[in-house]
Amino acid sequence: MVPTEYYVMLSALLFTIGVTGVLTRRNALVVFMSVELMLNSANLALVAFSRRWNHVDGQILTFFVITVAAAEVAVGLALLVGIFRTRRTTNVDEVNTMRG
Amino acid sequence: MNFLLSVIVWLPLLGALILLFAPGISDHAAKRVALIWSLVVFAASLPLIPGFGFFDPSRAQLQLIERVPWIGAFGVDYHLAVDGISLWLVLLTTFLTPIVILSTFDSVNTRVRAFEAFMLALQTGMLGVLLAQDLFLFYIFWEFTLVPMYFLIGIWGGSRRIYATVKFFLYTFAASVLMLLAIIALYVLWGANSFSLPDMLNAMRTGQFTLDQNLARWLFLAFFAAFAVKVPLWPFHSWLPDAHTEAPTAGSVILAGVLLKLGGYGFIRFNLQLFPEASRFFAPAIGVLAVIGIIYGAWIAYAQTDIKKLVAYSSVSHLGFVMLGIFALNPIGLHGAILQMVNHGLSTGALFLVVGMIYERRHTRDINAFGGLWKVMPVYTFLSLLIVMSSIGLPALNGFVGEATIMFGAFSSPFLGWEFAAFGLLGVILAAVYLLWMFRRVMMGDVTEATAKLRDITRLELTMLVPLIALIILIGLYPAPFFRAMNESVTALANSIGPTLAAR
Amino acid sequence: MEELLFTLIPAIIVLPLIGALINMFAIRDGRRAGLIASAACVASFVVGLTAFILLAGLPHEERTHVDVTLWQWIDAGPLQVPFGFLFDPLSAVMVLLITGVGSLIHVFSIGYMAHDARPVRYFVYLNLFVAAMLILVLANNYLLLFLGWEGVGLCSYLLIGHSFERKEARYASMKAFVMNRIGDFGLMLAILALFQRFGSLNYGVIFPRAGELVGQQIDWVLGPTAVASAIAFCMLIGVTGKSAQIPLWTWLPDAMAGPTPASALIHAATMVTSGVYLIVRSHAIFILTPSVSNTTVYIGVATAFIAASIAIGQYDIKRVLAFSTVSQLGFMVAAAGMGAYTAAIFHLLTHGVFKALLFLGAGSVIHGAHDVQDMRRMGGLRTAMPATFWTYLAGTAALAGIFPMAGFWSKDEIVGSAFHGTRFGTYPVVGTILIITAALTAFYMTRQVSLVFLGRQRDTSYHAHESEGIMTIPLWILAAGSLIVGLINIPGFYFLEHWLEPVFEVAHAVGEPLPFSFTLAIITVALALGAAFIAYQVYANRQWKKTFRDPLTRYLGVFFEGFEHRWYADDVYEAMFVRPFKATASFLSRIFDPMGIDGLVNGAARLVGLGGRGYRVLQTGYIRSYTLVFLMGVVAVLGYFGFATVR
Amino acid sequence: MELALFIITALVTVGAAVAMVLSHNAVHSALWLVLNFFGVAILYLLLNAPFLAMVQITVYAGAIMVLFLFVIMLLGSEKGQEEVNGLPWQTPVALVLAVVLVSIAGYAVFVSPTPALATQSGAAGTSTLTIGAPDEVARSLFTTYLLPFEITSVLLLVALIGAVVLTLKSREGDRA
Repeated sequence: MVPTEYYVMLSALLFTIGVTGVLTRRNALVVFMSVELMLNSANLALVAFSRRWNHVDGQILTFFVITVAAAEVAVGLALLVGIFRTRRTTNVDEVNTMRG
Repeated sequence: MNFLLSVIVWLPLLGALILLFAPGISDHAAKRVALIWSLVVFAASLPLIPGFGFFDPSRAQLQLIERVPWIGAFGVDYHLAVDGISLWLVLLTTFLTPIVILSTFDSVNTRVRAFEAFMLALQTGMLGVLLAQDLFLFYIFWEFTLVPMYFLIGIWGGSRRIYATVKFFLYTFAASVLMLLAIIALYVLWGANSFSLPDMLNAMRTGQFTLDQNLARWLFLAFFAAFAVKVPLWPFHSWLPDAHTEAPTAGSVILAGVLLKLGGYGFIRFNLQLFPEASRFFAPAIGVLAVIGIIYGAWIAYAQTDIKKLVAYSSVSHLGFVMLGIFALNPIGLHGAILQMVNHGLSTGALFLVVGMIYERRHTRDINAFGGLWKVMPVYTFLSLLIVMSSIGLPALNGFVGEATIMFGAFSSPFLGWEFAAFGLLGVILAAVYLLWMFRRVMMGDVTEATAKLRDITRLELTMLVPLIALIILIGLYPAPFFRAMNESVTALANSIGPTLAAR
Repeated sequence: MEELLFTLIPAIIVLPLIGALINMFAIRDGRRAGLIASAACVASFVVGLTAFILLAGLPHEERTHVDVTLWQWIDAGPLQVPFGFLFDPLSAVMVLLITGVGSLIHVFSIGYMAHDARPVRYFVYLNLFVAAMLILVLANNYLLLFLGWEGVGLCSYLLIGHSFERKEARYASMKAFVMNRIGDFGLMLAILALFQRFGSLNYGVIFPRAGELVGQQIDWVLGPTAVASAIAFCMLIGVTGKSAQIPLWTWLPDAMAGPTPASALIHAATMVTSGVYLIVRSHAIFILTPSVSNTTVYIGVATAFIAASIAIGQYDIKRVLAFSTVSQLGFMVAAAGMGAYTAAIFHLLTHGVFKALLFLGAGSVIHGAHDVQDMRRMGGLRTAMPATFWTYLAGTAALAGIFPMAGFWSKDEIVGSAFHGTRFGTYPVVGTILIITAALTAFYMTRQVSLVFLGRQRDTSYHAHESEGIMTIPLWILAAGSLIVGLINIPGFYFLEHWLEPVFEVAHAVGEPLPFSFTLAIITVALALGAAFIAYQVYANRQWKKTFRDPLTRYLGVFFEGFEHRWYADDVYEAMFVRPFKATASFLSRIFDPMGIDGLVNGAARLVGLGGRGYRVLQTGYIRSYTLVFLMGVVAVLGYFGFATVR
Repeated sequence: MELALFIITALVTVGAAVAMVLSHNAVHSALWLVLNFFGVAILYLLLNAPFLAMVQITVYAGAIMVLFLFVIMLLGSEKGQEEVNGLPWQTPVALVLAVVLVSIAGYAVFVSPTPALATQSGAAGTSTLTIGAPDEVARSLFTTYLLPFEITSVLLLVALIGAVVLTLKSREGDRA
């Protein structure tokens, strides 16, 4: 019986990797994947606690998170395609017209 | 419960809406509709004059009360009433607006419908401020009056109108936000879930609602900020010259005629009634500011080359007198202050009309561009001489009656004293200096080729000035009925503030 | 009979008003306007005369009770001011002077103003002036007096500025009004103080209770001073403003820019005497303060002497008369200050008549000499204008105080009271200065007559002609008047003294009439004749060119220069008051207001702007920098909760 | 034994994640992510959540990653196009923050005496085996969580339409 702390620690680790991915990489797709990774780490923590409290709700929530993530990826990628069409690049830094 | 006051307040706004949205009104027709509408409002307000039975001058309390719960949750009522203090100002508003609209007949010809609509909306705002007895309702009307004025100056103004109108709006708005804070504070402290001023005053009088001294003073200062900017009291006056020089003639007349009086009225209605102790405490300080305003305004007016700026600074000086009258805190001072507010509305309103007329003819406000008008436009000059004399405060005209009463009040007030009256009187001398200087530069002198072919006053312009001048002379020679109408309310108010006349 | 009097009094004032209104709205033609105006004034004189007779009919003590209130003027709580009139002996006498001399001047003006650009407007102002002066004299309370007081100020402004094409007329009118206003400042302060002390402004209330003021003190920056002195002093400021005494006198000589008949009415007979009337009317207060009364005397004497000295150095015919008026007013103010109230009023009446005569005479000369005013270009006009010459001579004799004429009696009485002494004691020094001034008066008047009428006509570019009948008749009437008026207070009968007694009984200020001293009379007449003879020798039979230097410059040198430039009073005032005022005004309006106060407001606005620009830096446009900020937020929150809960 | 399996999978998962972030080629990072998802699926199994493990593999690894690969190929951005770097100072700051974040998490999980987790090690109840089973998940899904379930279906529909509309519009732009 692996203690839940390990899972939570693992999830935090994965989450942090995801965050660094979002912050450092300039390729929009990789950023997107890092976001997916962060979501996944959250799911992991949820399931860990679901087992810990012996309650199915955690898993139900994870289930919903997955569906939402799917929807998000669909729209996100469509946007990326849209941007690529007009900007000819997927590099996040080149898209900075919204300057203050 | 009759609905006279509500009719008077909301009729103009109805007219404004009609003007805006009714299809197929030409510019020409819009002016006529607006004029007739404002005359109807004036007719509706006539019953207020004592002797018509509606307003009983012998009672000091609020009359013609209309009170309907509005926002139940906060206890905000739609509460209108009139008494001696606000009576003449209401009548001044309804009396001046038709004249102002008349003045737009040949001076405003772009987007006329919007202009007249804003003017009528402004009238509703002003009447609302004067009649509202509920602090919340008062605040709404108070802020509402800013909006039409903002557009009137902003759209139809002169070259630097944007700067002037934004400054006007923000300056007044920032100050009145402080007042809102004070209103909310009062509401919370009182805890009776009501914003009604009369009930609050009764509670204070009967001891249910007591404010500790320091807090009362801070609240007084909050109200003071809002009204001092509006009056304008000396250090807060810098928006007025810009607003006046950039405003169209009609805008200037209504701004000087009524809008500035809301500040003075506010002082009497709120500062003096709600915080008597604080009023007594701050009276000398405000008196000093008022006197500085009188002399400072007059002194600067002398150095102006733009006529409208000169008249604007003269307003600062004249309203310094009103403040002196208010903070004499005795019946005579208050009588003088209220009457002087009406007088200033008439004289300075007429002065702006006169200035507007020569602006329409020469499209310049520079004093050096004129000269010898007395020969070219004799009737016009005679009327403007009368108006200038009334502004100077020549006896037998309205200016003197107001200023003399204020001086008597200030002299014998325990809070001010003879020094204030003495320095105030200096202002009277300076008034003569700068106004006569302007009169000489514009009216006397030899006719330049530019002023040679100016046509004399037209019938339309005459119909604008004659009612004002008639009142200027009437109040000058026979002000007693005006005083008697406000006698009871003012005396009751003065007694509530504390020791009135200095011990003889 | 009482009710008849009550209706007559308002009529006196209403008649000129009606004349003014008719002219203002209905009349276009100058001559017709003149006739209406004169008719109105004469009617007012007739009504005044009948009222005077009716008043004389009343028993002695009832003469001060004729008080009629038309309506309640100001009714502001404790401040109750009626619009009411008081017709007592003092105001009756003043009414007669105003309407009498006024009517003659109106008639004279018809001729004089015949070819003026705007005669109708002139007659409207003249009628308004008479009405305002009557209000001033007939008012039964100080505030209504103040109304008349400023009303005459306004009319003098309008009349001086009548021909505003001329630059000096425009400036003189404003100068006159502003200086009067400075005087009114003082009077208004006194009125305010009176109200605070007595709760009312009616003469009937104040004078009987004037005694209460004794001992009341106010302390202010200059230490405790008696209330009565403060009030009296403020009134004195008003008097110096209106009656052109030092220091507020420089407006009167410039006021000569107005039409001559107007100057005759305003700046000789009526308006300028209102200051003296005020002191005599408020004698109940002046009696309580010997200190302020003495100051009044010294101001009067100083003004008399200085003005007389300046008159010697003037070349403009009207300016000489203007300074002579200032000097004679000095006599009256000194007399009133000494407490010799009847002497002051007596001189006021006689001066009103002969000074009006002199002014109208000067008007006739100017009219005849085609608007030439410089005496150096005149000379030898007695042949061309005999009527004007003889009437002018009568006026000069009266002014110089030669025996039979009115001036002798009134001036002698003033000098007599100075030596004989009044309630405040004797004033020997003042008396001698007055005698010297009288001699100076004789000197400059004879100088004027000889320069204008005697010798040969120096500037022959114009052909002088006598004025027509409508102008000379008033001159003859006034010349007769300047002889008869002297009799109204002739020693032995003292009609005026007895007539005014009821007015002074209220404050028990009735002094016994002054015994006539022959020695004093002989000295004054001798000195006057001597001075006249010297002037005649110096000026009469010399043949000068047009632009001659006044012979006196050799004897007096720099003094004469000083006299000619009015002791440099104007330049001093200009430097001390006018220029600093203008400088401060431009400083305030160009620097202080825009930078100072407006600066604060705009500064605040600019500050907000700067703040805004500061924040813009954070909006870099890079999405990643925003996510970085998110992360920082997350870390901060977690950190806080993580550690805070632990402690 | 179970612990060993956990450690291995954890290491694989973390490694895959790091590789995903570091690899220059987008396709490689996608594949690493797929490996990561598998790792997580195994962990779900360890946590008695078999249904979720299957869903993870089918939805995440299957559907989403395929979509990713498809888009990468479509946009042709597998080659490293990293030359434009607007914020050079961002990476070190991000790393520092990441370390801070991990340390906080570690502190919170292990060090701080939060009562909830402390008692966990004791009561490792045996009955936990069944909660992850599909019937258990389905029962609660269609009873207590019926409404959210329906809403997510609507959400998916919206996302579907959105994706189509977005890409459709951009194609027209292309034709001009």
